[in-house]
Amino acid sequence: MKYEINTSQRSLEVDFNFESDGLIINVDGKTLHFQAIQIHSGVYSVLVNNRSFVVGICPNEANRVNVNGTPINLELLDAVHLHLRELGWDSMQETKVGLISAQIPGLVTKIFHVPGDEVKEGEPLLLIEAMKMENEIKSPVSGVVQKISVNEGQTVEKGTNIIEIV
Amino acid sequence: MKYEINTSQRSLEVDFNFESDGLIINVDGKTLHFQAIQIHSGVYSVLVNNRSFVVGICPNEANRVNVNGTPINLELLDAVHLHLRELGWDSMQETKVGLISAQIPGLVTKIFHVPGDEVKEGEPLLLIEAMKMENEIKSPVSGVVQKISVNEGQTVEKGTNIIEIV
Amino acid sequence: MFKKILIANRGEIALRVMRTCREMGIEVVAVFSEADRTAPHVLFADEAYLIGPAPSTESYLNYEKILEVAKESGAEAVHPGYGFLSENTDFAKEVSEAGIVFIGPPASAIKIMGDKTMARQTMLKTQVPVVPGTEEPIADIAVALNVAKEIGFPVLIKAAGGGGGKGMRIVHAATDFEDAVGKAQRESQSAFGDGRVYIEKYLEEPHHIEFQILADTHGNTIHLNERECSIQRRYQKVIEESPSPFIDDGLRLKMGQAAVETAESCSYVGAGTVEFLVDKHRNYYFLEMNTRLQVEHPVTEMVTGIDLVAEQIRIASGQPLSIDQENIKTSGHAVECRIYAEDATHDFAPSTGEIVMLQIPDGTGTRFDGAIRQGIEITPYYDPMLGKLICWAKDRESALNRSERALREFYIGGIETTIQFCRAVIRHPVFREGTYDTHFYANFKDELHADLATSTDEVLLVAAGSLYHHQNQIKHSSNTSNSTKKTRSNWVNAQLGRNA
Amino acid sequence: MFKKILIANRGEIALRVMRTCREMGIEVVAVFSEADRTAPHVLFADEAYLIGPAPSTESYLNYEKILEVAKESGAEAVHPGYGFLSENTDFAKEVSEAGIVFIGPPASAIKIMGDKTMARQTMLKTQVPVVPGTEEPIADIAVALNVAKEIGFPVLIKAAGGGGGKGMRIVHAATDFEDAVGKAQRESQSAFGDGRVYIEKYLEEPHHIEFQILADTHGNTIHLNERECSIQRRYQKVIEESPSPFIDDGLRLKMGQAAVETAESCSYVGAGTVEFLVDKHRNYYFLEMNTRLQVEHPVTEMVTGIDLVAEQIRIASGQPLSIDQENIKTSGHAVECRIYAEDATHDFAPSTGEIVMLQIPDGTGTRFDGAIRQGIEITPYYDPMLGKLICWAKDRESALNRSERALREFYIGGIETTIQFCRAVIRHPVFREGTYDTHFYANFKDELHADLATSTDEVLLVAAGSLYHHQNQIKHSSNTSNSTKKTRSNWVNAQLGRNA
Repeated sequence: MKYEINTSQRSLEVDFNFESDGLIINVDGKTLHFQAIQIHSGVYSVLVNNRSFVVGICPNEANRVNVNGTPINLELLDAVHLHLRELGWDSMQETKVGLISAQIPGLVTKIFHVPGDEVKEGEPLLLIEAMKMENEIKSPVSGVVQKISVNEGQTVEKGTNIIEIV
Repeated sequence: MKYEINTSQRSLEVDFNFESDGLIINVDGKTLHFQAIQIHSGVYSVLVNNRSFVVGICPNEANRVNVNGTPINLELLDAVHLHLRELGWDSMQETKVGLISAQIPGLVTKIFHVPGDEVKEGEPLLLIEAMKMENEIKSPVSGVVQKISVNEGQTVEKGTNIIEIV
Repeated sequence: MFKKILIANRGEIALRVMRTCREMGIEVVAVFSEADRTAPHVLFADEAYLIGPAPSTESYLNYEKILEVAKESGAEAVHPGYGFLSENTDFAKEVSEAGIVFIGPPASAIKIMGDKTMARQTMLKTQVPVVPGTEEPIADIAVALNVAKEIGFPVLIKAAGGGGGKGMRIVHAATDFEDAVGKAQRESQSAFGDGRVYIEKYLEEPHHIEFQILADTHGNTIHLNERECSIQRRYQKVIEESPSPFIDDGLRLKMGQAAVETAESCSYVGAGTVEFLVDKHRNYYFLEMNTRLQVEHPVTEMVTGIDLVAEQIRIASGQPLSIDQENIKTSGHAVECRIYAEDATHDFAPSTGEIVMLQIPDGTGTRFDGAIRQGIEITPYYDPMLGKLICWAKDRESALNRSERALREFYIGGIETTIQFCRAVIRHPVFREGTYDTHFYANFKDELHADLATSTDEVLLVAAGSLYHHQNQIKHSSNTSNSTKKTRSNWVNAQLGRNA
Repeated sequence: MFKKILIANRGEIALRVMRTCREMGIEVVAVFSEADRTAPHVLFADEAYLIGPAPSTESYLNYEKILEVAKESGAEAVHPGYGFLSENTDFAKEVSEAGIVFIGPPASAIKIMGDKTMARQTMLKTQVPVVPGTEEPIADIAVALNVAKEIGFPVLIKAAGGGGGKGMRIVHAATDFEDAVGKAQRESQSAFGDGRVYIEKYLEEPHHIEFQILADTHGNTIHLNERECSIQRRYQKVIEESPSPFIDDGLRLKMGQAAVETAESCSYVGAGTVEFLVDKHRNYYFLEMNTRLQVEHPVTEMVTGIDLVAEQIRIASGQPLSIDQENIKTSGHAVECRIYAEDATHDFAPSTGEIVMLQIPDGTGTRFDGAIRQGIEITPYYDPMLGKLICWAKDRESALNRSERALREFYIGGIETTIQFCRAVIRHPVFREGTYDTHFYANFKDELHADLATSTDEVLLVAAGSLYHHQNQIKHSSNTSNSTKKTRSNWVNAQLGRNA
């Protein structure tokens, strides 16, 4: 199957095919023999043309893979997706960039805005204290604060929706 | 519940009772507060009157417990069992001491006897090679070789019955 | 010698202290919060007592409760580690008044040096130079702003009641001043229960260099040379080394004497650290004295062969120092990398979760002081430091090569860590040359993060292949016992492909 | 310097060698059997090649295949580790003939010293004393029995083609002689593919003491002092230390010179070990020379600060030694405990299975050279050694205290190990005093095993309570994520109670 691998820096076109002894990767006219054995939940020992790697699949982030300890952010697009993109439909636009959730669990120590406030991209929205450090949550977009779902002094779990910007 | 703890060296009578915050152990007029939390399959962090222990339950041997790394062989007998023993019935005699199984997986390199041979307790029965060492399997009882279930050159799994002495 | 010591701390430092206690034949008592029932320090200890709920204010900072446990357990001494109660004079005093030995300096020395304002005032009476700045905590923001303008921006705002980068802010312009003071005060209040902050001059290409000192109750004070701690981010040390590539023997001698003089100025007893800023002209200024064991103390242990915790305990039990200044011999070079549960690719955001796989580096000259194990949950309640990797070798280049090897070998699966960030720092040419200062991170931030974000085509293909393989859940081998078998499904594949 | 090295081995020694290679900027190539696809050395390496099925005769001893991989991978040198092909002259020769550097001595030196009979003949030409015994392998059992009677029982039967206790037997009486020779020959054949054995005199209260030597291609040969290796069981070393508590400076000097003379007698190049037996009168006899890296080499590394694998690689690449005899400075004391997957309470029977929990000791002066991880399966195919714990401290007492601490901290769940056996040895008063010889285990076997079998009432109650708790599967906390919840069942309890 044809796939496109995208990172923030570049793009690669590859062809993945499972054969009896593992995965065959064709890229740029070269053939790689890829064999992965799971050694722990989500952790693989990978041999690619006899080169050895330990690869971890990040449990919470679909696009993040850890190779020999180094996190790699990548997008793996299959033929269906590539075709949809040709038709002008890009699934990446679907995600609500203005809906901000807590990336870390912790204590909300300060909220800088009230609904209706205008904010600029990069402007601090609130502070969450975790692991003894104050962490500034910045707005990923410019817009108007629509909804604030937490209060100062409240403890939030990872993934909790905290603020919405439209 | 009343229990008797037996080791090769001594015997203790105890009373085990689960209460809301853990297990209460009464022994010799003393009360111990026992709390165990499983940290891995079969491995517990135990606090007994604030003394801390890491305890492993041996997966294959019911009477073997590992406390802070030290293996302890013990017998834990409940009221039913104690009562049966008073009546002269001892379950320990049930086990076939003359049925010898492979304690280790390995290669049978030499068998010293044929069925019908008389053997004495402690006499070598066969050799199993594992982890590059030859291991002599000795007879736990005196008796006559009834049955030999393996051949020289055969690989055996752990637990395989290899020889029976009656 | 003591028979039983309570360690009023958690994490790697609790284990560190317990190890030495056990080697000295001393029983160890742990205290733990509800979040830490199965934490490594509880499993490691001979005894362990619950002291309260997860938040440290209700457990590890609850000194009445800890004192109660010390009495109940029959501990003859208390080791506070670093952080938490280690620089709390009330705790030190109450422990002593209960007839239990506080393993640390006298409360009076903690008080003087723990309060940076008092420390400055004390140091101004000695020959040791200090950094220009306010001598009093900020009371009036307008007055403080004027002082800052006089000293000249950039200035540093620092917590009066604690260290370790918490409650610290650098301010480049007058317009940011008030906001920064507020943040520093809040962080300081939260970290140390003391919101006071003060101002200090920011020096040219400064090095953060500290000297380890030891002082006994018999009037002997010695130093064990320096640690170079200039690699910092968020005012938190990242990598430390000894000896410093910046210091020569002449300067080492002078600064060592200044460190001893500093300790003597407050009648110090125990292990302590005198921190200096050294500018590019090799002028040095007293910065602060940490009246406790320092996080980075192992680099000194590795080059001197001296167990600092053992010295602390011997001193606390009234024994004289077992070594004098002339007998301190250093050998080789040691480098410490702090490993945090933080995502370096997302502004060092704390990372929590289960450690699903753990491979700690080992081998010649490789030491890891940590408190983690495979299967453990990293919670948001405490400091994000998972541990410290310390590598020793015969010279600096070998020690850096060893550190790179060990970091490459280090695998913590399931959470984000700063392992790769440390690797990026160590392979940076400026760090390699040893010509860095405290601006290293600010100056080379982009390069470091570009290094982290760069991968070869091969690595990218491995990543993509693994993701594809994982999504298809193909199981090519029955070799492993703990992997779950799932059938390959094109539907699942297509679905996942879409989301990917 | 080499760019890529193939390590023709597995387990801890493969990792040990790879660590140094990586520190030297050299890429590492692993080879593995079908049983080792996910073994630590495969995960650690830059490249890994399958070489055959699990049995070592078809994989790690298959040197044609390994040589093929060396060529295919473009490795410029091969490091054989210890065991397997490390003392195989054919392999050494074929590697060299393929234009690849064999990291070890010339085939001629391996041949002389690898064959104990030839080694004796060589040594008889030097000033170095040898142990009385046969100079030829046993050909005729009747002739051999006469020789044994002449020397006087007890005698040792030893493999001509290998070391490490395999194929070795002690015979106390003429009646046991033939049987013992048979066993030794079989074991020797199986371990080394060479069934030849010979006879040697057994000495009074002998110490097994060995000297580490290094020789370069420029004619320099030095020694790095001794290792005391007298703690053995089944003729396999258990605990080694350096310096030896039995050797004084005068004897050290003489034996060191004898070790250098031995190495020079066979034109030795590389790292090697000259083993001596030293009787209670401090007479020393050449025993054998191991023409490879020794299992216990880390104790020498810890006291000298020299990385022996790095020296091996430098020598192999043609560089002269970086140190001379006068510059060898030792510091402190190092002790190595070998950790085997064996049940000390059942005659050291091999133990296989999954490592369900693993806690490796760490901290100051604590090194573990191993190749294990949590979740890994220990198979019956290879040597039962899981790794080696090496503790260094400023003196012997501190090093033993540190070893005890580290062994107490070591936790390997799921299989039986010799950790507790090592603890029992270290706390034995005769070992503590340092007055032991090679009969230590035989002499104190009962005491050691009684120590292992002894537990306090408290520990027994903890064991019983845990068993009761486990059988009832009560889950008192939701604190842990990976424990399975089961309901309490009196029926199950009663059932289990019966069997318990």
